[in-house]
Parts: sequence; structure tokens; C-alpha cells
Amino acid sequence: MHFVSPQSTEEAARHLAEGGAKARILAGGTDLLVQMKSGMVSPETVIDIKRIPGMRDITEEDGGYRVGAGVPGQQLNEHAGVKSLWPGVVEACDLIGSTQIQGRCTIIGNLCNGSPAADTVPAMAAANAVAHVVGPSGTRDVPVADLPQGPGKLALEEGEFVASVLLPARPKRAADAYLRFTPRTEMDIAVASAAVSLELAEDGTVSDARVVLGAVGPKIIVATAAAEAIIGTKLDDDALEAMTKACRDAATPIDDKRGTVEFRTQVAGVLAKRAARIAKDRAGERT
Amino acid sequence: MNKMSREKQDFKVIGTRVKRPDGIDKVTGRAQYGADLVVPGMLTGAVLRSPHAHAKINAIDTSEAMALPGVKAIVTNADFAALDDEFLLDVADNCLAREKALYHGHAVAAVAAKDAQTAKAALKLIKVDYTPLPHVTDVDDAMESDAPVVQAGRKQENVKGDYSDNVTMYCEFGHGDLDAGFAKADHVIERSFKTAATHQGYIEPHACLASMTSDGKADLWCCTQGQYFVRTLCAGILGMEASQLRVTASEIGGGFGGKTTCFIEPVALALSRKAGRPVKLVMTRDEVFRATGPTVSSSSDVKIGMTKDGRITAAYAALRYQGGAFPCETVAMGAQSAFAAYDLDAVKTEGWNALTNRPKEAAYRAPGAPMAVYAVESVVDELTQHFGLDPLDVRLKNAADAGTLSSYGPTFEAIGLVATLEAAQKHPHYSAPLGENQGRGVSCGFWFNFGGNTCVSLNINDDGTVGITEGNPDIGGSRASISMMAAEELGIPYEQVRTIVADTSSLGYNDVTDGSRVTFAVGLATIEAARDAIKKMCSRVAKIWEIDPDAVIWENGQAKPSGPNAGDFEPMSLAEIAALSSETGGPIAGHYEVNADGAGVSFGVHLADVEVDPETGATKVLRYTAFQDAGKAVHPDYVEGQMQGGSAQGIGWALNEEYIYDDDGMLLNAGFLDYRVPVASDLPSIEPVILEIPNPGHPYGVRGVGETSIVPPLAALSNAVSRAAGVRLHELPMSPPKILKAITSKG
Amino acid sequence: MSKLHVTTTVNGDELDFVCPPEETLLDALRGRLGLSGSKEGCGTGDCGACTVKMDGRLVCACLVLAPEAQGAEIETIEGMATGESLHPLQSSFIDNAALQCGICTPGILVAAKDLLERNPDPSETEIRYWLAGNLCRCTGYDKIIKAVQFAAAEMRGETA
Amino acid sequence: MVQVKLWGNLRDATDGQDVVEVEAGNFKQLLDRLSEKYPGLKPQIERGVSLALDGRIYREAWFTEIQPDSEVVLMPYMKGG
Repeated sequence: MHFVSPQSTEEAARHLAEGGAKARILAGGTDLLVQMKSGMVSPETVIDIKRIPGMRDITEEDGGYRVGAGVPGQQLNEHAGVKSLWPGVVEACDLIGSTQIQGRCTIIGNLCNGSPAADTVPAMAAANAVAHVVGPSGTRDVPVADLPQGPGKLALEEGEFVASVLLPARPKRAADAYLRFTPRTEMDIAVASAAVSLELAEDGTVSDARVVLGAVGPKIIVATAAAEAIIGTKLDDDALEAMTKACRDAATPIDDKRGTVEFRTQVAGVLAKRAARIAKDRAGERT
Repeated sequence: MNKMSREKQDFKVIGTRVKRPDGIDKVTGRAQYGADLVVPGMLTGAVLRSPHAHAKINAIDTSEAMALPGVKAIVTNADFAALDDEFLLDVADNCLAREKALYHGHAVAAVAAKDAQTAKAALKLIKVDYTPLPHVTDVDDAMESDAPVVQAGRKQENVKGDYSDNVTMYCEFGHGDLDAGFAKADHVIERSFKTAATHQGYIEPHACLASMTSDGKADLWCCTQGQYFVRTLCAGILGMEASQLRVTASEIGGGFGGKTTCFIEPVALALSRKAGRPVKLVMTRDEVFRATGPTVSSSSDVKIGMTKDGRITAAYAALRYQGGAFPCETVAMGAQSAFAAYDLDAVKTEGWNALTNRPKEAAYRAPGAPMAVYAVESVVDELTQHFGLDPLDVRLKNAADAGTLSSYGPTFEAIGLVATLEAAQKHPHYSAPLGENQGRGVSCGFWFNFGGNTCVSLNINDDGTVGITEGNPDIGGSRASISMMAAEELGIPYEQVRTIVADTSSLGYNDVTDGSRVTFAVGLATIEAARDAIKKMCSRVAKIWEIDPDAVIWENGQAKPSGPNAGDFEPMSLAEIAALSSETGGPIAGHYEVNADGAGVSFGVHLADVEVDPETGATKVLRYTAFQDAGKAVHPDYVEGQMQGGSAQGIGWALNEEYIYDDDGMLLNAGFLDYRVPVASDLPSIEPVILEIPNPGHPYGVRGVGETSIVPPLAALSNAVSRAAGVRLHELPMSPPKILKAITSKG
Repeated sequence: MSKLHVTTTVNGDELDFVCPPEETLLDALRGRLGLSGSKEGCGTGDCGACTVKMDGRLVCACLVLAPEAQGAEIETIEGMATGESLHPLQSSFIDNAALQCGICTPGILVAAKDLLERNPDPSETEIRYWLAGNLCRCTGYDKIIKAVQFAAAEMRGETA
Repeated sequence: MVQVKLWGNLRDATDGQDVVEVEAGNFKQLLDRLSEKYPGLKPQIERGVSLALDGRIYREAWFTEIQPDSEVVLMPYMKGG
């Protein structure tokens, strides 16, 4: 195995392209090292991107925030600006692993690991976050929601990697929330999860919403019908009930060691309902 | 054995909260655990494990792996001695498979190489020719007459009936006329239960360092609950003489019963013998889950009859346990424990053990009892709900006490169950208000406790301090407790005593640190060794004073004349006597060797409050109180620690912990991510309430305390969930999908 | 495979070692630098026994590649006491019987020290969540939480 | 004579009796006599048994004295964790 620490994204992309399927990007390493130890992957080249300038920075951009691929979870959680603008993304990030994992894990690693149960991916997708992709033939910006293609699969070309994510600006009276279900309070993988991002009109009516479910399908599910069920409402019980049902209809989970189809479907709806209420309360406070 | 009771005495050291002698080493990272020792020329070992749940091993080709540069030795079962002892043979076959791989993760071969990378690479080059065989992992399936047979010819003479050859033993306990008892009941409830296999979950993986030379001498350093037993097993498996194998126990990073046997130690010795170099072998966490002892999983039926005023008229339990691919008799312990808390006119328990394609069961804190008591306490609770009675009242009404004919045969001596139940009833926890979706559960628990083979040497140093050599790894503060008992008996400060754990060449045989035996049995031997030393000191003083040895007594750390008739002498302190030891006949030491009995059974009662989320089935433990008869608590902090630790393990067992197998017999959750032991944020503060009812079998009234606390939590949690959610589960763990399903189907 | 030369600062001392690139920081600390106070309980970041501080943040040393430590500042349990003086947390763990087998203790102490540096007066819930990544199988956590609270009070000057 | 209480399934070896009588002054004698008188008990005794004497459980201890009026209960060999 080779260990390289490129100084620029271009250099990193070159290593990645040269290494092909046997090269891996190392940011926080909290997934990669586990996979290496279990023998799931045996990379010939590991590309540590954390020494590339800017990779460990959170910068303000057009009223939103750009988060570098090397920013550890704890750094994001500590960022007052991001926390205020996208509290749901931050709480999703905070749920990944332990304090120690927070010292290393990154939201982009969480995205690129390709797990349908990743905590930050539904939250970023609900936030309309945009991934900045660097590759051998240049750069492109892709909505986070469009990247996951299935367990371990992303819509990235060979040699491409995600260098940063933009959490966009948003108006006042808008907020998000993320909830997941795990058997333990911490140190666990989502059995089902839901992120809700919404905007309120001045009278408190939901003017826009995005509802995204995790761990209930081979990839995140952008539950458009669920969002439509609450747009134009004040999140009254009927609207929430309709949203809950729409979430359950959208879910296509599997039975595995972590949960059953029945349980995941049921709980995804419950989580979306609860997350919507939290997001609404938060939005009400952002005036 | 001196049975002098000190219950009324004023203790000076016993009952205080002194600092543990291993504290600084453990908070600074200096303590040396199994994987921490390094010696020159050391090789690294690694083990190849079966990818099949059950397969015949046709051939193992190691030639390619041996040819890899840096590989120094490869061993298989053929490198072990030819054995005829069935017990040893099972341990050996579990360490390295002989004719068949019996479970997913069963060790098949092992490598020693210059470093870990090379050893790992070599494993991939070993070619094993397997013929996969049909497998079985569920206990009820394994008992069916047409089940795949894991090992044939292991059935004991006591097994009757149309079962498969997997059923290795049967047992039955009890007394009285069940039919007549059930006829007297106002209501009878019969339920079936299942509990999953759970792992001890010690944080330190098994690790050892073996060094064997060509003249047959060997040293072994390992994390174990019993270095002497490791010596017995390894010497047998390697065909060595015990005297040639010195085993040193490292600091141990948790055991809970799981480190009472061998998994890698004979393998490391065989590798070292073959390579002519020291070999270190350390398990990964994955290997720990796949190939070391979880406890049994169980299936059971319980039937209990009760009168409307809460008197149990008859009780029956059928217990079916599987302990993996090798015979075990854990079910006998369960069958004896099931109804131990009750005074019953008619009671019967039956137990069966079945072989399955799972790892060989190892002891886990009160082995066999938690799953049996869970089933019994669930049905007792359901009956109290049926009649609308108070759960503690019902238990008090039926509680076993001194003179009760126990459900397993003997008549109880003094036991503390009634006092424990009364303490629970009076505790503020029991009357605290509960909110919506909250419920309170109660359960009793029981464990036997043991004594066993014990040697202690107590040396009086010439400066008047004391060194104690004992042979049981310190797993929960026993070095401190042993020093305390010696200080108490000798009448000197605790700080002047140091206790060390000996290697197998430095002291006679000591049983494994198990059965909650150490503070009881080693403590007893320490007190007797101190008395032996006192006797010798008194006789030295008698010579100095030129009086009869019987005229010298020991009081507050001093030798004194027994009375005015003995003469008028200034008392001599231990330090003064020690300083003159050379002049008065040489070094002074006390010894005691015993196979201790009289450990005294122990009871606990736990109260658990939970809240169940009706929309997700999630259970949160809100409040937890554990009451236990501990006998005299030598070091109350460590007694509390045992009660809290056992409770936490029981809570994990009740809610989330389980071995999950797929249809191919593969273990799906061999890691701490998906084998969910409780984390700090999962638990409330666990309040321990110690009751000190002296054990008549120990000079200070000490009772074993380590194991009982894991027994009550299973039913306490299940009973609490039943009251919080209005649904009763009959299966552990009570994972959220199961609870939600029960809530949903209730409507 | 080519080995890498890594220079890193551990507990204030600049140290260096040579290792294969796939070696973890935990293996390098234990095997190459003789710092075996950090323990491997799982190797997958699920138990916290290998907790060390790296460039100001807690990490599981088992999930860091040793070459990543090039130029880093690392704090381990071996650096916690100052000479003969134990850190208040270390003393508190002994005084409050917060350890039984002790295998999880180094990781918990390193994590708790970082907590108290960030938050000198954490609530019980905050301590429990902060330490959720440090498994302890012996104690049921109760005495650990109390020992952290006790040390925190002492460090705030509110000696009991 | 000492009365020895057996656990349930051992009845198969003693013509259905729960309690048997043997002449014994200590545990060793008791186990020897039991094996002689009831050869069906021998496999279990060889596998290991504990004995409860007046409520106290002993795992080995051949020479523990037994009084004729003692309560003696044969139990399986015990182990802990």
C-alpha cells in the first residue's frame, strides 16, 4: 500500500485516477479504516486529502457555508453559523458515532461511504446541499441528493471525489431537523431516519418543504409527496398524518439484523412527523 | 476451619473504602494486560477460522503459506497431544478443529510470523478442503429428531425420548405433587419463552504470549481468570508436565466467566514450540465474538398456579439450553436456580442441553440462572397482574427463608431474601410516582456462590510489613479486599500489607476466579494464614518471655501476656517481633491451603422503572435500584460495583444484546456496533443497596457478591415494559421492533 | 511494501518511528513507541479504549493511520500525570472506585479530561453522552460518572 | 444409615426412589457406597457431583463428616462465572 498526502485537489485527483479501483480517498478514515481491517477493501493507494489547503475549513459563501472534505464532525458542530442556519444538518452530523469519531468523521465521508443509513445524507439532501466534485477533467457541482445510487454506489466518475459541500443560504422563518431511530442512545446506525427542512410564510403556513428518508431503501428517499402533504398547511394533525402516511408509502426498506420492513416503515413516518414539528418550531424562532 | 463469627465485632479495616493497590498503575496506563507484554525475538500469531457453520475438514495444505518469507510455524490440531480425556479433548478441539469445523469462526489452523502483516498474508495461503454439512443454530430445531447432528455419541445415559443426538443431557429437580398443587390454584398461567445468547463482552480481547524451549520448558503470560486451570488445560493439550509450564496471569481486562477456559493459549504454545521463538497471539474483537464463549441461548416453558391471595400452589419449568458445539451442563444450574426464591409445596424443573453449530458456551456471571429466573419471574408477575396484587407482597408471601426446603433439594440455612424484599418495599423508589407510558418492574434473583481450592502465603517482612501471595487474578478489587482482611486480622494498617497474584510456580493450585469465590475463599484462607502467622509470632514471643505459648495472646497487632498469671511483660508489636525474627528462629510466614466450602447462597431484588415510546417501541430505563444480601461487605465500593456492573449487563441482555445468525449459520453481528452493550447514555444511575446478613460459613461473614446481580434485571425489565406498554413479551432481547409489533397487534 | 518515517509529538516529546503505511496509530503507539496505555478493545472505533487526543480533538487511535500523525500533537494517558502528581481525574477515579478491571480507564480518562477542558461543569447527562463512545463492562458507569463530577468540582475549586 | 436425597432423574438408577439409604460416615464413603449399591449412579458420580450437608453445599471434600441425622442432598457439580 502507498500512502500519499497531496497538496492540491488536482494532485489528489491525479492519484485517484492513476490508482483506479485500488485507490481510496482518506479524510476522517472512520469508515475506510474499518473496511480495510475487515478485508472489505484492500487499497493499493490511500490518498490523505487533509493536507490540501482549505480542506479543513468552513467558509461563508453567498450567505451559506462551504464545508471542506476534511472538516471533522466536531468542528462543524462547534460552528455557530452553520448550527444556526442548518441545525438539522448539524444534529445529523453530531449523531455519527462517538465523541472520538466526531474528532475525525466528515459529512462528505458520510456521503461518499454510500450507506443508505448515513445520518447526514438525508439532512444534506433536505437542505438542498450541493457537492463540489473534483475530477481528472475538471470540477462540477452536483446536488447531494443526486449522488447516492445504492449501497456503496455514488454517481461519481473514476478519479472524481467530493472536495466540499455547500450548505446554501436560506430565508428567515426556515429551519430543518433530523431524527433517527437507533436501539441505543449513541454508537449506533440508523434503523430509520428522517430529515425535514421547511420554510414558513409570515402567517406560519408551510410555504416550502423537503422531506428525505434514510435507511428505508437502497439509498435516501426524497419523499416529494410527504413534502407536498404539508406545504400550504400549518402542520395541523391531519397534515402531519397525511405526511406520515406519504412517508410510509415512499419507504421501501428491507429486513436485516437492524430492523424489519414493518418496523422501519412505521418508524420512518413517526420520525418524519416529529422532525417536521421540530423544524417548524425552529423556523418560528428564526425571524 | 475456624467458624468464629465476627458479626458483632467492631471492624477497623473491613467495611472501609481504602484505595486499591493497582489504582495508580491503572489510571496511568502502566498496568500490563494480556496484549501489553513484549519480549525479544517475539513472533506474531494469527488464526485461520472456518467460513462455514458446519463442515468436514478433508485436508489442510499449509505448504504455500510456510513458503512465504517470514512465516516461522503453522499448527493445526495434529500438533496437539493425542488425548483420551473427553473434557480436555473438547477444549483442544475448540482451540483448533479436528475432523470438523463446528461453527462459523471455529479455529482451523494458526500461523506464527515475523510480523502481523506477514501472519495475515500467510492465513490467506493456507488451503483448507471443506465439505460443508447441514447445520443447526436454534435450540428447539437442534432437539428435533431429524436435526443435523453436530457431534454424535455425546448423549448421557439420562436422556430419554425421541430427540436427536444433539441432546446430550437431561436433568430434573423438585418435590411435591404438582397435579394436586395446580388443582388448588385459583389461576394457572403457562407461557413459553426464548432468550438469545449473549456475550460476556469484556473489553479486553483474549491475548497471550507463549515461550517454549526445545527442552520442554515453557512460560505463558495471558489474561485469564485462572492461571492454574490454564496450566492444567495447556499442559494436557500439549502433552507437557505441569511443572514445566509456568503460567503468569496478566492484569485482566474483564472476564465475567468468559476467561475461565482456553481458546488461544495452547495454540500459542504449540506455535512457539514449533517456531523455537516466543509467540504473541491476540484475538481481534471479531474473533472474540465468533469463537469465545457467549452464554447459552434458551427456550423454556413455565407453568405456575396461584391462589387469589397470592400463594403459589405449584410451579413447573421446562428449560432447553444450547451451549454451542460441545456438551455443557449449564442447564442444570438453571433448573436448580429457577424457583430458588420460593417456598413451594410442589415444584418441578426439567432441563435439556442441545448441541448446535455455535461457539462453545463459556460461563457468564451466574451461568444458567438469568434465563431460567427470567421466565419464572415473568409468569409470577403476570399472575400478580391477573389478581391485581402487589408484586413485592406476592414475593414476600412465597419467599424462601431459613428452613425452607429449596426447589433444588437442600433446606436453606440463614438466607437474606425476606430482608432484601422488605428493604425494596420500604425504599422510596418503590412508592415513587410514575408518568404516562412508564412502568415499574420487580424481580428476584438467586445464585449459589462457591468456595473451592485456595492457597495463601502470608510473609511477615522484617520491617513489620506484610506480603501476601495468592493465586487468583484480581478482577474487581480483590487484592485490596485480601489486604484488608489480613490487616484486620493482624491488627496493622491496610497500607502495610501488599497482596500480589502469584504465577503457577510460586504457589499451590488455586481454582479459577469464578463462582463469586475470591473474596470469600481467598479471604478465608488469608484470615487463616494470618492466624497461622500470629500463632508463630506468639510462640516466638513466648520463647523470648520464657513462658508457655498458650499464655501469649494477640490483640490489636501486638502479642501480650494472656493475663496477670502469665507474667508482666510489655506487649510486643508485630514490627518488633518481625525485627527479631532472625534471632528467634528465622523468617515468619503463615500459610493456609483449603478446598473452601460454605460460600452461602445469595439473593437479590431489583426494581426497574422504564418508559416505552408507544410509537417506536423504544425503551428507556429511568430508574434502577438493586438490593442484595452481600454478607459482610469488605469494601463497600467494590460490592456496589459488582451490583451495578451485573445490573448493567442484565439490562443489556434484556433490551438489546443478542447473537444474530442468518440462514447459513453465519454470525451477523460480531462487533460492538451491532452487538449492543449498554453505553453510558443508555443507563440511569444504578443505585445499589447492600444488606449485610453475615454468612455463617466465613469468619467475617463474607458472602460472594459478583454474580447474583445479573439474574434479576431480565425479568425486572420485562415486567416493567409489560406495565409501561400494556404488552408482555416472552422473548429477549426486547428490541424495539418486537415491542412495537406487540403494541401494534394489541391495537 | 515501502515503510514510512513518521515524526510526531507525543505528550510533548518529539518522537519518530518507521512503519508500514497501513499501520494504525494505535499499533505504532503500542508497538513502536512502547506506549501501551492505550488499549485495543475492538479496532473499529466502537469501544473507545484507544482514545487519544490528536491536534486538539479526541480520536480513536485504532482509526488513524500512523502516517497521518506526521507533524501532529498527540496526547495519551501516559502524559496525563505530571511527574508524581496525578491529574485530579486520575485521583478521583481511584478515590471513587471508578474502575474495576481498568482496561477502559485510560481511554475514559483521556476523554473525560478533554470534556472538562471544554466544559468545567458538565451535567450528568452531558458526561454520559460525552463518554458514550467509551464502553465499560464492569461498572455500569455509575461510579465513573460520579468520579468525573467529583474531579470537575475539585478542578473548579469546589473541593468536597 | 444416612438418608441421601437425589435429584429427579437419578431415580432411574434407584428403582424410582428419591431418597436412598447408605451406611456412611463421610462423603467419600457415601459416594463409594452409592456407586456400589446403585451402579446406575456411577456415570453421574464420575462426571462430578456436589453434596449439600444440612443446607451447605460442598463441591469436593471427601472427608466431611456426616451425622446419621444430617440432611444430605446430592447435587450436580457446580460451576460459576
